[in-house]
Amino acid sequence: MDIHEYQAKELFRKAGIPVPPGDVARTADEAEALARALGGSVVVKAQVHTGGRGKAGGVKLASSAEEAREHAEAILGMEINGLTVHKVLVTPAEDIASEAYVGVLVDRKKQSATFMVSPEGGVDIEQVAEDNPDAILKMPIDPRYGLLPHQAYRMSTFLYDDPKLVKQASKIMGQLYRAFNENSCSLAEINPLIVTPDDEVKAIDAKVTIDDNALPRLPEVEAYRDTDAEPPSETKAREASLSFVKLDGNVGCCVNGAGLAMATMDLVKYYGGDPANFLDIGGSSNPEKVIAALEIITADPNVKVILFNIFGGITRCDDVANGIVEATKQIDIEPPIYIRLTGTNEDEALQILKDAGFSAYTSMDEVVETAVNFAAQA
Amino acid sequence: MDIHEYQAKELFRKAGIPVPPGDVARTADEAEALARALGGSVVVKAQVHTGGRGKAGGVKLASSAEEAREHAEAILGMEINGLTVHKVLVTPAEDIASEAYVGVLVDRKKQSATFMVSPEGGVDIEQVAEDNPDAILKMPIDPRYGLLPHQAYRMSTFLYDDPKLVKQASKIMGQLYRAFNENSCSLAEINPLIVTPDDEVKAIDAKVTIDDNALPRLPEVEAYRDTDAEPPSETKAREASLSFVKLDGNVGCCVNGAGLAMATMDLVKYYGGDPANFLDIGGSSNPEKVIAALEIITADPNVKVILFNIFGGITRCDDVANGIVEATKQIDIEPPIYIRLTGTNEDEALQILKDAGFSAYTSMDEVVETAVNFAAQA
Amino acid sequence: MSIFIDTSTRLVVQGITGRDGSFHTRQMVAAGTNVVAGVTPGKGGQTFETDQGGIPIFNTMDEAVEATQANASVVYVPPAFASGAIMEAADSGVDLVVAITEGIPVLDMTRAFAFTQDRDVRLLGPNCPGLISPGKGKVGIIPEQITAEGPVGVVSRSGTLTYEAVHQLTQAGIGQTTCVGIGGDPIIGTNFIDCLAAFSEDPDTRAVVMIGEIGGTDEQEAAQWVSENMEIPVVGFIAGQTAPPGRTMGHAGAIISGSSGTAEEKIRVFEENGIAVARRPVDIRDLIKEALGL
Amino acid sequence: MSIFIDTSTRLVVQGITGRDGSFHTRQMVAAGTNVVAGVTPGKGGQTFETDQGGIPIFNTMDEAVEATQANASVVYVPPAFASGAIMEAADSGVDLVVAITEGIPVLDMTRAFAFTQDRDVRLLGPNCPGLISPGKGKVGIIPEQITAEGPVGVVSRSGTLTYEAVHQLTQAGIGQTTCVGIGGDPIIGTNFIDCLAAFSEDPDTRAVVMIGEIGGTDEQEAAQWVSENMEIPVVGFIAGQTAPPGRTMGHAGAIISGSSGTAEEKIRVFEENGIAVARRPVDIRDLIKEALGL
Repeated sequence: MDIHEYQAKELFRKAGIPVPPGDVARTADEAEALARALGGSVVVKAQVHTGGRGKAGGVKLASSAEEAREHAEAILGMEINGLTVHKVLVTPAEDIASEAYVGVLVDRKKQSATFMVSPEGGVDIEQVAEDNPDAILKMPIDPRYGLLPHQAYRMSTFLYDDPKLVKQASKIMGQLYRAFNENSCSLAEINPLIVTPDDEVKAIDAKVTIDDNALPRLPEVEAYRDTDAEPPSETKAREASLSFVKLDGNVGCCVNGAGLAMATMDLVKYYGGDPANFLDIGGSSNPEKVIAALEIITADPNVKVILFNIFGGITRCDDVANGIVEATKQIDIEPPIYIRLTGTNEDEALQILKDAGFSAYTSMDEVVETAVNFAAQA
Repeated sequence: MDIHEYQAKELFRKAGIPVPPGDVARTADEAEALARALGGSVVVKAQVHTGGRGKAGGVKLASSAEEAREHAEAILGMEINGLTVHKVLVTPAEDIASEAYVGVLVDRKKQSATFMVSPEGGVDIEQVAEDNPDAILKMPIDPRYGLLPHQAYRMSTFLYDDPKLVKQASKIMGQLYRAFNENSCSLAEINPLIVTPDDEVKAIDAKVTIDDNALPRLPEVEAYRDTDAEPPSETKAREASLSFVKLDGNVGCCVNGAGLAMATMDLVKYYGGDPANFLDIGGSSNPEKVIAALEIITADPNVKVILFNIFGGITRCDDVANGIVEATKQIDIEPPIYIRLTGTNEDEALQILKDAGFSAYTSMDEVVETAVNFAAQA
Repeated sequence: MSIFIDTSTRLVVQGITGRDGSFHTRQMVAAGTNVVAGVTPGKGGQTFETDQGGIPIFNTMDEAVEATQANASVVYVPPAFASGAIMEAADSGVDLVVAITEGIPVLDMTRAFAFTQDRDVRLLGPNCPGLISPGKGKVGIIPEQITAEGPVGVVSRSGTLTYEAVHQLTQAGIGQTTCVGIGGDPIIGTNFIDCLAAFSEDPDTRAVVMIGEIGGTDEQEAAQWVSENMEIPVVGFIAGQTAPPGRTMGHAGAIISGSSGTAEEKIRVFEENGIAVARRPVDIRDLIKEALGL
Repeated sequence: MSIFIDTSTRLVVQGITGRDGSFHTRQMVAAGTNVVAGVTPGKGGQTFETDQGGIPIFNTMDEAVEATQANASVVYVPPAFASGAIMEAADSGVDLVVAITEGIPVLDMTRAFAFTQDRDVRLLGPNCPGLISPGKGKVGIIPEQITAEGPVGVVSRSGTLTYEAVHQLTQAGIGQTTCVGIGGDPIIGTNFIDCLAAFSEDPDTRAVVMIGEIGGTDEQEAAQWVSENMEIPVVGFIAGQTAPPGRTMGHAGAIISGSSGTAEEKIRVFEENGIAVARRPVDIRDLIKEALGL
């Protein structure tokens, strides 16, 4: 789960990391009041779960509370990468002597949390990795020992020469690692970590992604969830325990298993079609999940055809068939449904579908090709 | 550093361990007020750094506030194992269905923290270890992983059969391990861990020893130090960074190095004498430390003779000699001082002592035998 | 022959009385697996009934292993307790731990995996379908009826996609030595190379199917390993050619970050290293036929 | 010959610019030790001057080892940073870390010791005087002038008591292969048995002095190991016969808990296992003379 910059900063503050003050506003009035309370120049920053806010005009410097109000007015309601801005963060503008990057993420290759630090901060770290890989130091952290003092020191000296800055940065890395662990993050980054003209090291922007699997044990972090910040279809999918990603095509896909779901989308493309979504109904599906899946798919006006591809293992084909029949009773489904079912309780499923007037395929290629052809003609 | 039961319970409460309420009283009035506030029967418990409080009459059950007052009057000022009681803990009397023992300590053999648990609680665990070793389960904790759930479960099922109790005990063990670690304990024990008739698991007595080496980073725990609870000579020794233990003999010993200090005491005994103390002036001694050492030794009226045994390595013999000379100027030292010095700057030291009218030995046996003989005649 | 499990495998089911654990225990027994014990804390002393007889239940792995000389375990316990169950198993003396559980917090797994490595215990998974050696037994949830004994090793990050591929092989009369699902999480115990190395040493495995997906670089490293070490042919497939970057596709590990981990890149590296890549699942079957000279 | 260090030892001093580090670096250099580098964070690039020339200072152990191919380190840094320094050393590729620092929190040491074990690095100490191989060099703080080359190995939990024993041996014309102080803390890296085993394999060591003290059971285990494994004679001494139970005698590890760890018990176990026990420090010399047939 992505959380907003202002929420990430709250977690960082709790861990002791020096983060400038500031608060979030939902209206231009609130933004003006916050700017007035802070005094001096402020930055108004769109709070949306996407990068490139600056380029999109979602981050603005204001030298007065009135100007902050104007910027907030412009930014609130703005769309950035398809996401509407509902909140802005108002925070003091800082004088910056230098900018660095400090992040921790789970590194699959090292099978551990890994720090990445670079003296080239304030820019996209992926870009630095491509243009100047030597400007990045990676430091895998042994989960049995955590961040060790000499590791923090080595990273800090990679960023700074001045022992005063090294000391501050080492401390911040320890605090960042603590925040990363205690909040079960998959990513926690400070970009930029700035040095002020007075030689203070501070976190100016914060990005945190929480491991979804850990949310059940982190109710305080779960409370950060902002359903305004995600498309309603994804909220609904999450609540139904479906794994769903919206795409731009017109072939709605409903599959069991993530790998098979991706392979089905790929096959749609192979036959010249365009998938409207990724949707994995998961292993132990029940009819209710199928109904929720159909509701989500049919809510997308682009969808011209619905394609089921079910390989019954744990998933019972008859459950899926019952779900389809039930859904067609409960909701009005316009696009035609093409169904492929094979595996556990396949025969029962085919009978259920037949009784309800559906036919079904047993070959994946056949059903995908047929569905794609229909969509092309529709 | 030993801390009092009521302080240990405070640490346990912070870690979430269920500990009955209660507070500490310094006067009978306070004890009565506490008992009244708690209501019902209470236990009045002497707060001293020694075991065997119960046997010594330092723990009393009171069924009314007035009775609590009487007990507090009797206990406050009492001497238990040579230590005067300055405080009592007043805590509710609990109904007890069963008593167990749960402790964590640093196990030298396993080179790690180790749990010891026993269903035979409320008694001296050393005694259980001797009489019925099978009633104790030891569980070493890998410092890289901490207490693992299956370890807590195994210990809890060693104590209890009922899954409800097992669950509570497992949780308490996790909390105890956290308290042990966060407070850098060398010992943290709950004895007894009781089960109430309502199947609640609670810590009724608490004993905690803090690793002295960790105190500099634990100011809140350091603040628990109760200098009233230790002999003034030990307070003075600690403040002068001397390692000192009071004994019952009449030969005052001043040695550099713990091993040599013990060997010197042993040699005193070998020659028929009785050491008055263990005293290690440490490695990098300076004259001030020697003065403090002499003040502590001479404060003991039993001391008939003072014996120096210095093997100069890091310790410079001339520093020690200067200290002795300086001390004799500053304080009135009655017992004669026998000095053995060898090693670093030995010649300078001998000259300093000679100039001040002292003679010195270079053999350890010779000086000890001479000092012991003097003490025997004195 | 087979890899990781065979007829000497003596399996403990951790979480045997749970919904998934009880269902799949019966399936595993039916597939010929020697399930010697179950573990459910608090239910020690009870018996789990199956068509082939009762299986004793213990409170702890230690007790189960001591009583039954088990040498492998499979974990069906809920995610909050699963990493603890993995460590308990690794501490009990078994050589293989297969973790089926989905949804284990990733940082918990970094510790649990280190713990298994400290003890030289093989961990498969988590969030994986387990493995099956047709005719010898299975550990996990792969449906037995879609498999058959034969000369092909299958290793995959996916569940149902593997079933699809295996099913097509079986229908075409091509059986398997072992089918292994390594799981789709960012931190997994056994990876592609571990399986490929095991297949290389199995005299009965004459060709291998490797099914990958977007995210990470495991497939690329495996491909390089194949070209440097493997003598038998490998056929590949990569799912997620149409996946958008930056979005997690069901599996926590299936995410394209920046330019790395795309299907295009993986397919290219496969081909550079001599691995024939199937464009569609159905092509896997045909490429394997070719590789086996059928 | 000698144990743990010899003329091929290339030493880094961690905390070389501190009060203890700088003093003892000069002493070690004077004793013939090849001190190749120092480490003090923030002072990298400076030089530490000695009578034998300058020693380069680095910010980190990694840099020091890379620049000088050092294979050993000695830790003089303050207690709050010492366990970190030990782990830094173990991570840098040296084979031996000698920790002189006194006062390191015990739980810090449990982690640091595990860390050195994970990397197969020998840790000596902490809170120990280090070791000296007369004529070859020393690592730590044992005064060189009280030692002499010869056939006796010395291992001890104590500092000055060891000096006393070694001094008396030297005065009697009996030199040493290596004198090792293992330290008096509850958690130490190298124990008696490690040293006894090394002495057993050293062809030049013809007898060993083992000096123990109250607390714990290390001496008892070592005595049993001696009777089962050692061919050369071992002479023992135990300090603390007059120590009261339950009180720490200077060393954190020197405490009699209950009935275990008393001097009486240790002396009894020594004698049961064929180790002649000196009653007074001066008797050590005589027993060794006897053991060597002098």
